[in-house]
Amino acid sequence: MHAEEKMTHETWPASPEKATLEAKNKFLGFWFFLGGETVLFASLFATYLALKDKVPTADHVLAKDLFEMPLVFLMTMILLTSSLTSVYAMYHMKNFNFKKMQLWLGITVLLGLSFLGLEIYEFNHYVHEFHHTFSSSAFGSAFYTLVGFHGAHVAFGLCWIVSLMIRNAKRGLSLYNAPKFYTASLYWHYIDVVWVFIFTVVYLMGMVG
Amino acid sequence: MSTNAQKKGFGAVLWDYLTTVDHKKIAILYLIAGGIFFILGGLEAMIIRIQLAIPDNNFVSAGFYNEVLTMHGTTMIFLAAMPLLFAFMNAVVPLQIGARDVAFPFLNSLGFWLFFFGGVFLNLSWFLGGAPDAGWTSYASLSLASEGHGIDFYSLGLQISGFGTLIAGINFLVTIINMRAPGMTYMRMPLFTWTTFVASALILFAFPALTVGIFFLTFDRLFGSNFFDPTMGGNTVIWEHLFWIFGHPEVYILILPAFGIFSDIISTFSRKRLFGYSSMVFATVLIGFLGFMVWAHHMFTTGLGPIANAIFAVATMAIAVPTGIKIFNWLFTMWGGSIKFTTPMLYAVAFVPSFVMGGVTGVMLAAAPADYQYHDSYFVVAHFHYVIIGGVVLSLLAATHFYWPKMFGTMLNEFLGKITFWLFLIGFHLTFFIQHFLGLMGMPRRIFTFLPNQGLEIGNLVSSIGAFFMAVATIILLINIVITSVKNVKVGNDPWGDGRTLEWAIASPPPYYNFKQLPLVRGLDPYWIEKMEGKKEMTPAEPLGDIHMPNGSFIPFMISLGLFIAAFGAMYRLDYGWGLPVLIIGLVITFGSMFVRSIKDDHGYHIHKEELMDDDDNKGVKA
Amino acid sequence: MANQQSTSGNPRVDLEYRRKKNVEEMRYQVITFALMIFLTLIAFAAVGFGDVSNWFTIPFILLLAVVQVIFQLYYFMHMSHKGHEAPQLFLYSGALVGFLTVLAFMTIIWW
Amino acid sequence: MKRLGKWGLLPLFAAIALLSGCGEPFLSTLQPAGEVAQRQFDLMVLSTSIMVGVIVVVAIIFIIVMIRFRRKSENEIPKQVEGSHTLEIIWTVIPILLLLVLAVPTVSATFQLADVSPAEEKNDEGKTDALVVNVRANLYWWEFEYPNEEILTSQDLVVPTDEKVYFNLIASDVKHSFWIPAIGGKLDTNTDNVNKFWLEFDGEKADEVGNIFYGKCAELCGPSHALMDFKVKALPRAEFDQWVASMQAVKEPVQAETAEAQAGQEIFNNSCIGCHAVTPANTTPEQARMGPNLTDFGNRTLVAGILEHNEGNIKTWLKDPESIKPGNKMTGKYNLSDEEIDAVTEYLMGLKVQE
Ligand code: HEA
Ligand code: HEA
Ligand code: HEC
Ligand code: CUA
Ligand SMILES: [Cu+2]
Repeated sequence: MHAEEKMTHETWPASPEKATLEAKNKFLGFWFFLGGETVLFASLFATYLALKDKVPTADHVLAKDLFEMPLVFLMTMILLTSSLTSVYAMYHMKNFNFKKMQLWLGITVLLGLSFLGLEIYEFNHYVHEFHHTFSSSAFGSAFYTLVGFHGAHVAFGLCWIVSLMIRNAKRGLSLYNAPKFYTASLYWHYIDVVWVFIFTVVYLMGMVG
Repeated sequence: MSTNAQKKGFGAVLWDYLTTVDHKKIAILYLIAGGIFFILGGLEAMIIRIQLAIPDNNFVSAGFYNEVLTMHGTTMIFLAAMPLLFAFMNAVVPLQIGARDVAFPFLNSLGFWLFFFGGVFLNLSWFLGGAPDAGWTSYASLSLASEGHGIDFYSLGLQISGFGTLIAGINFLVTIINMRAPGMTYMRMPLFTWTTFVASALILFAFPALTVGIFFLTFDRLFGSNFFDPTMGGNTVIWEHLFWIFGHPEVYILILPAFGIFSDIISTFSRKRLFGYSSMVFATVLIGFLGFMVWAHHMFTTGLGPIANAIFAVATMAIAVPTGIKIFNWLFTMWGGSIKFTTPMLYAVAFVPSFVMGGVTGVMLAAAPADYQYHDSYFVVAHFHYVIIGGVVLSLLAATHFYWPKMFGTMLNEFLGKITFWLFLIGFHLTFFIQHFLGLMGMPRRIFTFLPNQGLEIGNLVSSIGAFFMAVATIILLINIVITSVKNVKVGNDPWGDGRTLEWAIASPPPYYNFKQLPLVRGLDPYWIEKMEGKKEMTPAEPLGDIHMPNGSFIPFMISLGLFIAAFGAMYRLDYGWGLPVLIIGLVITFGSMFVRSIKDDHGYHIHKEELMDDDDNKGVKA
Repeated sequence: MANQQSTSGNPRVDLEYRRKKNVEEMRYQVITFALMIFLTLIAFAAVGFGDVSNWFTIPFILLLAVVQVIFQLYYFMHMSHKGHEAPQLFLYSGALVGFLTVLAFMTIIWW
Repeated sequence: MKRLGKWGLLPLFAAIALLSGCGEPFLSTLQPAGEVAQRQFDLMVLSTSIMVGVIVVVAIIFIIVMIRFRRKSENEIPKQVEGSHTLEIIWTVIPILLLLVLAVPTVSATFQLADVSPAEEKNDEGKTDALVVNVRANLYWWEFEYPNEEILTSQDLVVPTDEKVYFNLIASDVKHSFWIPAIGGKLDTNTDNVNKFWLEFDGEKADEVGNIFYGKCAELCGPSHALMDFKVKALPRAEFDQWVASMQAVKEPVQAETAEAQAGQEIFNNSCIGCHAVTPANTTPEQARMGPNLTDFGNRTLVAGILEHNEGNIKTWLKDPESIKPGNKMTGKYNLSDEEIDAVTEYLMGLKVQE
């Protein structure tokens, strides 16, 4: 099967994300990349745990003074939902329904954006209310690095999905771009996976002390 | 796009190499760049040995010595040994598994250029205010205290080239999983392919830890974070852990491919299949696995406590078992074989006892309480040069001779090759054997000079003399290369006559599309099998058809260049106003190029059947 | 599962079959989602309302996180499908290395 | 080609050399002069013997192979052997056994050498019965504080022989590592935390080397890392107690006697006292202890850790410390004429708590 070929419902394969050799390679390579990312985030988590509440003087805020449950809960719900919406998008991709796929991807992007917005609000809040900054303590550095790395992944994921949507808006699905959509959605889920650990390890465990 | 056009002229060749995505050309790029860095690192080693030849020497100053020492270690590990291994992996592995190309030709080229620009960036430090001077391990308290921009060159340079390595690793993993020719099952893969596979997996899991560590270091120095600053709650031991979580697997990333190269050479020139093939594979995987659980043996004296030290000591010792399996399997591959002492085989043969000597001192180091004495002494220097030079460098020299005909279509001179071998080997043992004793006699490592009357004079002198032998050997190798290239006598598919694996079933150098028809693999050592049945070439596994080829691209160069520029901006941001704009411009170039890549369709092109039929096997790309 | 190429020669039948499979899979995914939300709620509740000791809460919410992530991986990221052997191997290896890192940082960096 | 095999035997000679001891006795790990070094040496001997055994086995097989299996004719095709389970098992099990032999003493010694409990047990006065020394490593000098005795000295560590001495180690600027090769393996001085271990100094061995052992910094710490040496004076307990008593007796800076020395003291009090204390009390805060304590400087074995202790060298040091120890923290912090240096030297030579 050539990647450029125009497809129909009938010719569209069951697993468009790995129908060509290039697609198979991309699929596998991307998973391996995620394996590496796991170590990357684990290192960041490990550092965060080692440096949690490590501040130079007693007047610095600690994790238990910092985090607020409602905001984190909202962010979590948004991100989890966006995971579902991107699954919907892939469902439509497999059914060769380009319009619906774009629609659900669009919703995913909106959810992602609102997550990012909340995160920016959150950081801003910490900086101005608590003087908890990247440079104020080792705790600050570790916190912003871990959560910020995740945030940067969200931002990158959004750019990626948006550019895919725009680039292919006129062209519809093909075996050339299906793997791209698929890997982008894998990436998006992976961001969600990381967030599950962030809200558990950073926020919830931070609140219990 | 004309596929067979043989371009001429220097500019055209240069452009060809700047944009190439062909694994064989990328291999040559790695070989050249890695070779240059090896000579650079070697020159730095010579400076070290000259300075230490006599006590109280002042050939170089203390500060400069630390720069030389740091750059020697960093260059050799990151910019010489690893890229040179990548050179041979690129040149050989796709052929060994009967693939058209690697899985991601574009990323392959990106990986190279990232490494290259990272390396160039690191070395520019010599001209821009001083090189890094905190050792290749760059322990945090010292690397934060170090003045000037040396350490910034280290952190940014390694970050860039580290991305390149990571990409190369993923590429090999996918290539080996997805691109094998029909019949090439996992348990029929040559050992070099297997070790490449495992080493790539180690890269995938080890480099992220380095990425994170270096990120912290960069940000502590340039962007005001406090990861390693104890007065702000930070902790320098974090750096030590992250560095060694990467660093220990790194040494296996170096040695495993070397093991693979030797496995292939030994079985080739013994004319015997590898003894205990499946246990060799198993041992490789086990070494890779255990390699992640032992990092703290570099930190026995950090004060981790007896429990941690005891656990890591025992875990470390365990690695001797799979390595021993390999050693004995090599010996028994030769046992009952028909050994021909070609230059590559000489290296392989010399490797076995040399590496065992280095390996067993490793196990001695693993005995934690004894390591309190060895640590940071010349005993450790002796250990790791024994394993690295006795293992990795010998394998690189062996592979240079072994695969030269496959990469360039012409044989290196055997006589000169043997001279290189003997000089290098004698020099190597002369230099490093005595260092064990220097260490035991109380000589710490990383000292720019030593005082007289402490019993260290003779040992150091002997060691320095040995280094000159290695330098002469290297120079003879270079002469050999020049002579050979000038003569340029072409050779056939299987110039050694004893080739066993698929790469010897194809022209030297192979045509740019590799196998015209994918070969059918019928067992371990497929080419040997066919030869034993009296055939000259492989049975094809498919009818002749169009071949899909990737387009060349200049984008990898641009992505890497952008990061290179951005690194300058990041570094000088605090000193000069132009820093920040340059940082941004660099990032724009990088991300812009990535964006172009992702929106511009690149479907490659096809070589048509007819063209292939005209193309006789000898007409490959000119190297 | 949905990834399997059906052997039936007729593309129409094949298509129907695949559609059905896809719908079925979607149902699993919605269930997964519901479960994830549920687990998240429990985790937040355990921290928000529980007067339970940390010795219980922390392992408990970590366990919930792990379960939730496994759902994500297996259903949302299709790791349950065949053809994911290599991804599984590499993801778990990464997780193992990551786990060792975290363990080390929590035990031998205590000062 | 036969020569190849001989390398295998080199370590055997090495082992012999090792057992007979080599290197200078005040510096070499091969001539242990204390319990810790002795245990480590024993472990080294054990592991070396195992390793030499391994190398010999490999070498023997290797030599046989090299001799017997060279290619005799271009046409010979050897039998293609797949492997052998028996052999595989042998060379898996035997190394495991050898490693167990090594692992057991390794683990036991690891715990034994890390046992610092006597240094944690405080008596009624809030002090320890065991002798404790707090070591503070600085770019490029060492400070030794005796918390129980409430005194402090620099560069020359003074310890009693034949008893366990407990060390608390920390660094004030960058990481260093505290190593007295003949006495026992090293421990890093971190910037983040205090590391603890113990050493024991053998009286007889100390006697043989004139009671002086050499110590080194074993972690790269900057340009003068190579020169960050120190000396250990290992004295019998009685002499050690005397030294402590005479140190404790110095409450005020000792008054210089000769006229020139008095002039020197004057200058010293103006230019140097900010960094160098000349009283041994450990009450000054750490941040204020910027240079080595000079109370007992007249009795030092070396100047700045590396130069022989004589007037000429003190003058050279004071004139241009940078030429002696690049990157040291004293360079450029004062301005003295040659005459002033002579006077200060005279004064410094007189700084002795004991004759
Ligand atoms: C290619 C690189 C390479 C390789 C392969 C190895 C292999 C090993 N290394 Fe080495 N090592 C380094 C490169 C390498 N090392 C470097 C660069 C450093 C210093 C870094 C720095 O500080 O700058 C270092 C430092 C280092 C240390 C820290 C020392 C210190 O700083 O205090 C330790 C401690 O345990 C160690 C142990 C080992 C062990 C146990 C092996 C084992 O894998 C060896 C196994 C092999 C054998 C044992 C031989 C064959 C086996 C048999 C014949 C079977 C029978 C054997 C027995 C029963 C013993 N190494
Ligand atoms: C791949 C890794 C590798 C390799 C190959 C080498 C190769 C060599 N190394 Fe080193 N080395 C390290 C990795 C390596 N090293 C590391 C990681 C460290 C630790 C650094 C640290 O502590 O931070 C180290 C440290 C180190 C030290 C300890 C320094 C100290 O602690 O103070 C010494 C001292 O003898 C040394 C020597 C040598 C020598 C003599 C060689 C020789 O084998 C080199 C041989 C090569 C040549 C001699 C080529 C020279 C070529 C020419 C001269 C030809 C010139 C011709 C033209 C220009 C046309 N190395
Ligand atoms: C900024 C602080 C500073 C000042 C001022 C200073 N020194 Fe020093 N001095 C040091 C440091 C730090 C060292 C240790 C140098 C080293 O070994 O790296 C040292 C070492 C010495 C030593 C060697 C000590 C030994 O134990 O071997 C002598 C002697 C000495 N200083 C004398 C003086 C005199 C005399 C003056 C004044 C004229 C002076 N110093 C001024 C910081 C200072
Ligand atoms: Cu202090 Cu080296
Ligand atoms: Cu290691």
